[in-house]
Amino acid sequence: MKVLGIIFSYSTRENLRELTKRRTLASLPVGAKYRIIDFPLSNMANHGIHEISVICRNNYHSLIDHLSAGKEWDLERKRGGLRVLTPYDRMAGNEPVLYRGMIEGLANNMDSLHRSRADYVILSGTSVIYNVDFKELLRNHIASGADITAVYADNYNGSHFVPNGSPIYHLDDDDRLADLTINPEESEQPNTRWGIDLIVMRKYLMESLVADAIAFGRYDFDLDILKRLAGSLYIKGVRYEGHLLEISNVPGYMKANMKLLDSEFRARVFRDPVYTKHKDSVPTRYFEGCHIRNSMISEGCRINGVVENSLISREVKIGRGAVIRNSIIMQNTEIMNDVLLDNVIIDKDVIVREHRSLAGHSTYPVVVEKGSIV
Amino acid sequence: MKVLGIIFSYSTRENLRELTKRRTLASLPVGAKYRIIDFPLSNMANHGIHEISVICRNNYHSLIDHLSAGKEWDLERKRGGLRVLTPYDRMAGNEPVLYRGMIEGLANNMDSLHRSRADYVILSGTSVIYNVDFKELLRNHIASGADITAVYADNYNGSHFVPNGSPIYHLDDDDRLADLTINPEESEQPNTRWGIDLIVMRKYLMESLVADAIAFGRYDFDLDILKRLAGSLYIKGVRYEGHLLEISNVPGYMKANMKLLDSEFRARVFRDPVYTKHKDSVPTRYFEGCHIRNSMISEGCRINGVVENSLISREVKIGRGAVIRNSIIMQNTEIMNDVLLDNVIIDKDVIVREHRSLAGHSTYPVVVEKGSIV
Amino acid sequence: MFNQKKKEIIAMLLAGGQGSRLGVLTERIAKPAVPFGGKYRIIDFPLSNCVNSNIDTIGVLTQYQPLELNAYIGSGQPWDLDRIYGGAFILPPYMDSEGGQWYKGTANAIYQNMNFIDQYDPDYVLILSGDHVYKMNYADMLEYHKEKQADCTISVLQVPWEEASRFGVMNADQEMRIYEFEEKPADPKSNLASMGVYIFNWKKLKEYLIKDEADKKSDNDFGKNLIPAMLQAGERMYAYVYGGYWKDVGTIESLWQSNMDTIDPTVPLELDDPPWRIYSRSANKPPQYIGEHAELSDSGIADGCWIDGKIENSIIFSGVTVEEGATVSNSILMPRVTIRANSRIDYAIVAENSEIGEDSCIGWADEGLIMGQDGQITVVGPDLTLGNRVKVARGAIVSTELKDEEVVK
Amino acid sequence: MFNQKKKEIIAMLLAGGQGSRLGVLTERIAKPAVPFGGKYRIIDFPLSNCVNSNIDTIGVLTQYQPLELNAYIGSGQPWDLDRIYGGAFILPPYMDSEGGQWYKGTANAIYQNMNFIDQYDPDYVLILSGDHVYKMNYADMLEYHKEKQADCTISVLQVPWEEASRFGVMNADQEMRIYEFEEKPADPKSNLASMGVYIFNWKKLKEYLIKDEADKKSDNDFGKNLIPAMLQAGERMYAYVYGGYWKDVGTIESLWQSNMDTIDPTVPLELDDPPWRIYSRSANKPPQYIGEHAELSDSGIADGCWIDGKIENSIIFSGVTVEEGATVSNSILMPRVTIRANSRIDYAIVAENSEIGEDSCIGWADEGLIMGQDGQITVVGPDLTLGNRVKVARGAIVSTELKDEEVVK
Repeated sequence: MKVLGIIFSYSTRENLRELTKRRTLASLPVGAKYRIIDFPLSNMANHGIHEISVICRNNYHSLIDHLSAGKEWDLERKRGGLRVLTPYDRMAGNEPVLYRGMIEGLANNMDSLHRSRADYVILSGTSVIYNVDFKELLRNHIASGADITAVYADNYNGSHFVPNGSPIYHLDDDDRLADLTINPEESEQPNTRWGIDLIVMRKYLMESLVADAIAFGRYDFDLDILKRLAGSLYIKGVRYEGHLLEISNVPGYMKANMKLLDSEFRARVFRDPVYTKHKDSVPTRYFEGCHIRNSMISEGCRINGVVENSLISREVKIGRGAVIRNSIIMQNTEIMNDVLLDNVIIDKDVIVREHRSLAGHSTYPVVVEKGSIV
Repeated sequence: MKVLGIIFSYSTRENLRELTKRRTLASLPVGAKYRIIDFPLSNMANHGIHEISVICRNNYHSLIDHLSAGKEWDLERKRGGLRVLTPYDRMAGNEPVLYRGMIEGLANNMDSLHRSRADYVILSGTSVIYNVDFKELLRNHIASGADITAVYADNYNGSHFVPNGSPIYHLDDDDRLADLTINPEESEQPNTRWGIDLIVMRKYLMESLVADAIAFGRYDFDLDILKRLAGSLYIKGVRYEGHLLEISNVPGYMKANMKLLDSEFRARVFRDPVYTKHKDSVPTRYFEGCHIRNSMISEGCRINGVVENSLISREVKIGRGAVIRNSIIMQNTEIMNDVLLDNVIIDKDVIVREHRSLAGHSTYPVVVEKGSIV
Repeated sequence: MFNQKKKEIIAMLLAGGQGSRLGVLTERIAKPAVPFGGKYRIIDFPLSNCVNSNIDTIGVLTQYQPLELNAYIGSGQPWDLDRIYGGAFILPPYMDSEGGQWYKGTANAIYQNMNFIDQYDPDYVLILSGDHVYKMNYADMLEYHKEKQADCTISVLQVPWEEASRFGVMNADQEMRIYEFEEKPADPKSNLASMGVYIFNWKKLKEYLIKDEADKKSDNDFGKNLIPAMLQAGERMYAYVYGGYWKDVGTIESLWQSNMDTIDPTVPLELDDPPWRIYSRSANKPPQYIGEHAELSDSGIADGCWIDGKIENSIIFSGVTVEEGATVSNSILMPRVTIRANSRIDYAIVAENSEIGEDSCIGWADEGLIMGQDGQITVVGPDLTLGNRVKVARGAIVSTELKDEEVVK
Repeated sequence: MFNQKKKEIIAMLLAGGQGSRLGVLTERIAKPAVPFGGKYRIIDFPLSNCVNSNIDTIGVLTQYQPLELNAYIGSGQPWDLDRIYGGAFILPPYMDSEGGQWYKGTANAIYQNMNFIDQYDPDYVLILSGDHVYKMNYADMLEYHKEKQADCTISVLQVPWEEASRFGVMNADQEMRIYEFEEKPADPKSNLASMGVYIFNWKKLKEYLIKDEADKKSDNDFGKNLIPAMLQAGERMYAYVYGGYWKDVGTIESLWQSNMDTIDPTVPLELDDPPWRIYSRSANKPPQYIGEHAELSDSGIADGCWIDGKIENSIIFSGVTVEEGATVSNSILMPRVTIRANSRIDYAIVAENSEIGEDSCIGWADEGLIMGQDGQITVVGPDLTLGNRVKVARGAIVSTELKDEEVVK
């Protein structure tokens, strides 16, 4: 049974401030070494999905650079493999048109998707990181006889948090979708089933649903396909049981990264290998006087100072006397001597000069834009 | 001496009608098997330039698919290699902005170009196919002490034809550029030196020239850099001695392809290997009753009919009784029984049904759009 | 070693054979590297069968003249076998702390590479040979193997009864369980001939490999020793009947015939078969050019050729030149062969890089005999230059250069 | 073979050595595959030196336990050696129509692969060894070789006079032309020790390889036979003085020392050197996690580690676990080693996949002696499980599993 994975590199509901100003959500660094797209790509590749299309909308420059031909995910293949689908020119009169939802992204790339010989498609967003056994998901989909399987969570790593803008699934007693509403604001809502942007169906069904929707100017997958057709199609809700990371705003991004410091949680996330682009960094050097506690640190760093409850990406330098707490430092950044950082997110290629001090709060972390000098 | 090759995948002066409606010039099929970009890429790779950036403007979907990571050109490398540079979002108010000239294409990608450790850059367009010894070109550039070397032709495979829109170089007795004008119309002009979009200079000079030009809103490399600075910089004109193919309109495209049927000319074009994307086609099958004369034919075809003075791409089927003369048939097209074609360009994935007949003229070939059914 | 993960099945491809009956064609290359079908080599068939059957881990056992074969396989990329975990691996003989030994027989070659196999912890091992031309879905055979709960499944071909005595014959009951194996029996009891394609349960095979190795009298060969030993011990061994095209290209005649089969529409060896592509390493040549004087019929021609002569019922590999007035019929021209003007090539194989001068005749026959009718094929070895007006008789083998007007009978 | 094109220089890397003085560390792998420096293997140094010196074609001659080494090199991609024309090639011993032979000596190994070299028609051949740790620009050496119009250039190191008698010593005139070579001379005339890095004019080398092979008394070794023969014949042979870090990691002590050198800022073996990167095949592990109780100083730690103990002046390879209360000092923990709670490791090398139980002591010394002061290194072999409360004395070699409370002296 051949499956085509389709990953949307963008989200229409994210607000990540400076972090996605010059990059699409899928190429946002996460977990001290990875980019978000590494997780769905590796997850698919680990479960035998070797034909994957990544649909790009805008700002995909860094994503193309990161993915290249997909060698690191073992997706550089002659048969199937990775395809990065950039938009054709889309202009309405004089205005550039960005895809408004998943449907437009699919419609714009239908030529390429059509060429695939897959029987089924699995659609995935990028704002939720999960780890699914796709083989079992597909088996269940086929066994259930459903037209569409839509995966939901009702338990976000133990809490009842529901992200803003998520589709809320209202299921009948047979787990069949009866209605769908959009969550108006981020909040704790016990027993609410929210979709994690993970959909399974036959490829030809997707092709005809997209063609129909586009003919009527409809573009939102949740409202214009799932909700509208809940009555006429058998759309089955399937509960996701594993761990989740949800990234659609800056505090959520911080929380998701910090969650990885939990060793038990981390072990589950990395149970199967997560692939990313190689760098030929040296082992990280720890010097006399450094003090590290409860942190994730990548290779190529040179660390002299104090690091606590933080994630440090590759090739970061931390000077003597520097103290970094509850922070995320991205690749190739230099923190000079005696700097103090608390609840800060520092993007790539930043220099923080001696004795500078930055502090945010977990509900509003300070973000330092890529390439800045502080 | 490290060199960065920069290839512009688009041309601002082409008019190729349906042929470039959905693809950028660089991915236009040519020579029964290749796409235009194969020639500059192979030419560079064959002469030791292993770091190449391809600047895309729009409709680069098929180009990304064709190039992927550059494996076929031996440019999938950790150190250097191929980079395909797609535009960042560029909007002026509500309007999408396409690069107006080479300068804007360079400026939009300056981050990436800046990271290269090359000492020199070689800029190349795609509307002229040439075969240059880049090592020698660079040696001459350095030896001459010129700031910029600009390569011109004054003899287009033996004729004095000058393409419409070409920059005409006016050189002084020391081959130094004195002035530059734009050729107003395609015509025979003896002793006219026209630039073939092939420029050599130090990388830092390019970076500062581009930064200056952009600051003043200038975008045309020929007029805003070469012409404007002819007095203050030493811009040396170097004559190109080899064979040329110039592709900026449909009759020119036809002529360039037909030129490859000349065995002596073809031998020069393919003296060094020209790489392209592999297909696993079988050897071409010729059946009883076929009759082939003076044609270039790629693998994977099944040929029953008559083919004369034509170029037939991969996986083309030609039925019994079909007669194809002076035509270009692109990949995966099917010509059914008893079809008559003369002076026709048939794009990919076309079906021409039994007994149809199409005829153009060499000055106005008929073009059949990709995917049509005739 | 990197990313330990289990594979259900891996393939071991025996590619070490010298193929001495192919004479000059295998003097400098192993038999699986012999060019075939206009743009392939023989090993492309088992390799492509594997990837098309979703087997992505293949150990290629080489020993004889492996340089060209190893370079041809390279990273495995042309067959989509450049996998991070798995892919194509060349397995030459090697030394360990007790010294080294060459592969003594087919079973010993696998025995020496048990560590390689164990890395993937496979349930099943598929044993293949590198010198057969066929298209076969090993996944179907594996299904059958599992259904039968077999310890070993042997792929067999129903051959004409009169030919059965030339093969290793499997005698099986109604359930296709094998109860006897006879190598080239004078009086065959069955017409099920072994194709040399085996699926074993890896645990069982390992056990017998170790036993076989301990037996100093054994030739360490699957057919001669290991299969009979398993039969004798009463293991569950089943025959799997394969119904498609299969040819052992072990002789000049069978190599020629099998090549011709690729352009014969009545033979079920269609290479133009997108769901079951045969992959190969491409020669990267420009398209073929067909000149003013060419006449072509019933032939397959690869890229990079320059054809201005007459080609009839022939296979022309890449980079071949055939000049005006030359005629090539019923022949195979391997890569980069040149046929000068007005020469005639009939029922011949001309090996890589050789050049035939003007006005020559390869496959020349006495008057009164129609060329090639008695099935004899003329062979010109690789890298040879033959002069003008040379005559080489039908069935002759040319392995040295020939001067102008030389005659070989 | 595909795309014939000349190369000015290609490298031949002798990677067949057993490295018997490394004991348990090279029982199942060849010496060039021994892990080094926290994420490398020894062979990464000559391979990276080649690509950094713009040499993109390397024949790797393997013979002893090549499985892991071959898989490690694979397509050559981690070193940017997956080239269409050129790249990294594994060259094992093979059979031709006259039978096969193992590599008898270093010169014979090259002799048997002359066809491989001739494919690239090189002017120069660089001969390298797979068991030295150093960063060297071979392009500079080639420049020197051309300037001197040499037939052979030998890279030499100035060693302290008192150590010269342990090396092969080159006696050269003022122009650095070598007039004599002495293997481990009792009374050295020079302190220029051969590093085993040679550039030859290929034509000249080929000539001497053929002569050497014909000499039945020869050991077919570069140092013992070929170099002396060339000197005797008066060929132009020059010494090229290399001034950087170089270490033959042939013994446990030198392997330990050379590893420690990578984290000693006073030793010129900086690995964090972007213009001269040492490339390696990545283990693809998540970032290292440093727990609540860790104390780290003067150490290098690779990805995939889980560290909750104390690490001091040590090299920790990827995937290592060090539990709370454990102390690792002056030691090398190879990939995927586990050190359980409250154990102490001092002046030790623990090889891949081994596990040390709780409350154990590796590198234990008699009272009154400070651990490791006499330069003795304790070694725990690969894939071993040692129990709790085990004691292994300083300098001991552990090659079998140990039960709880066992003591090894």
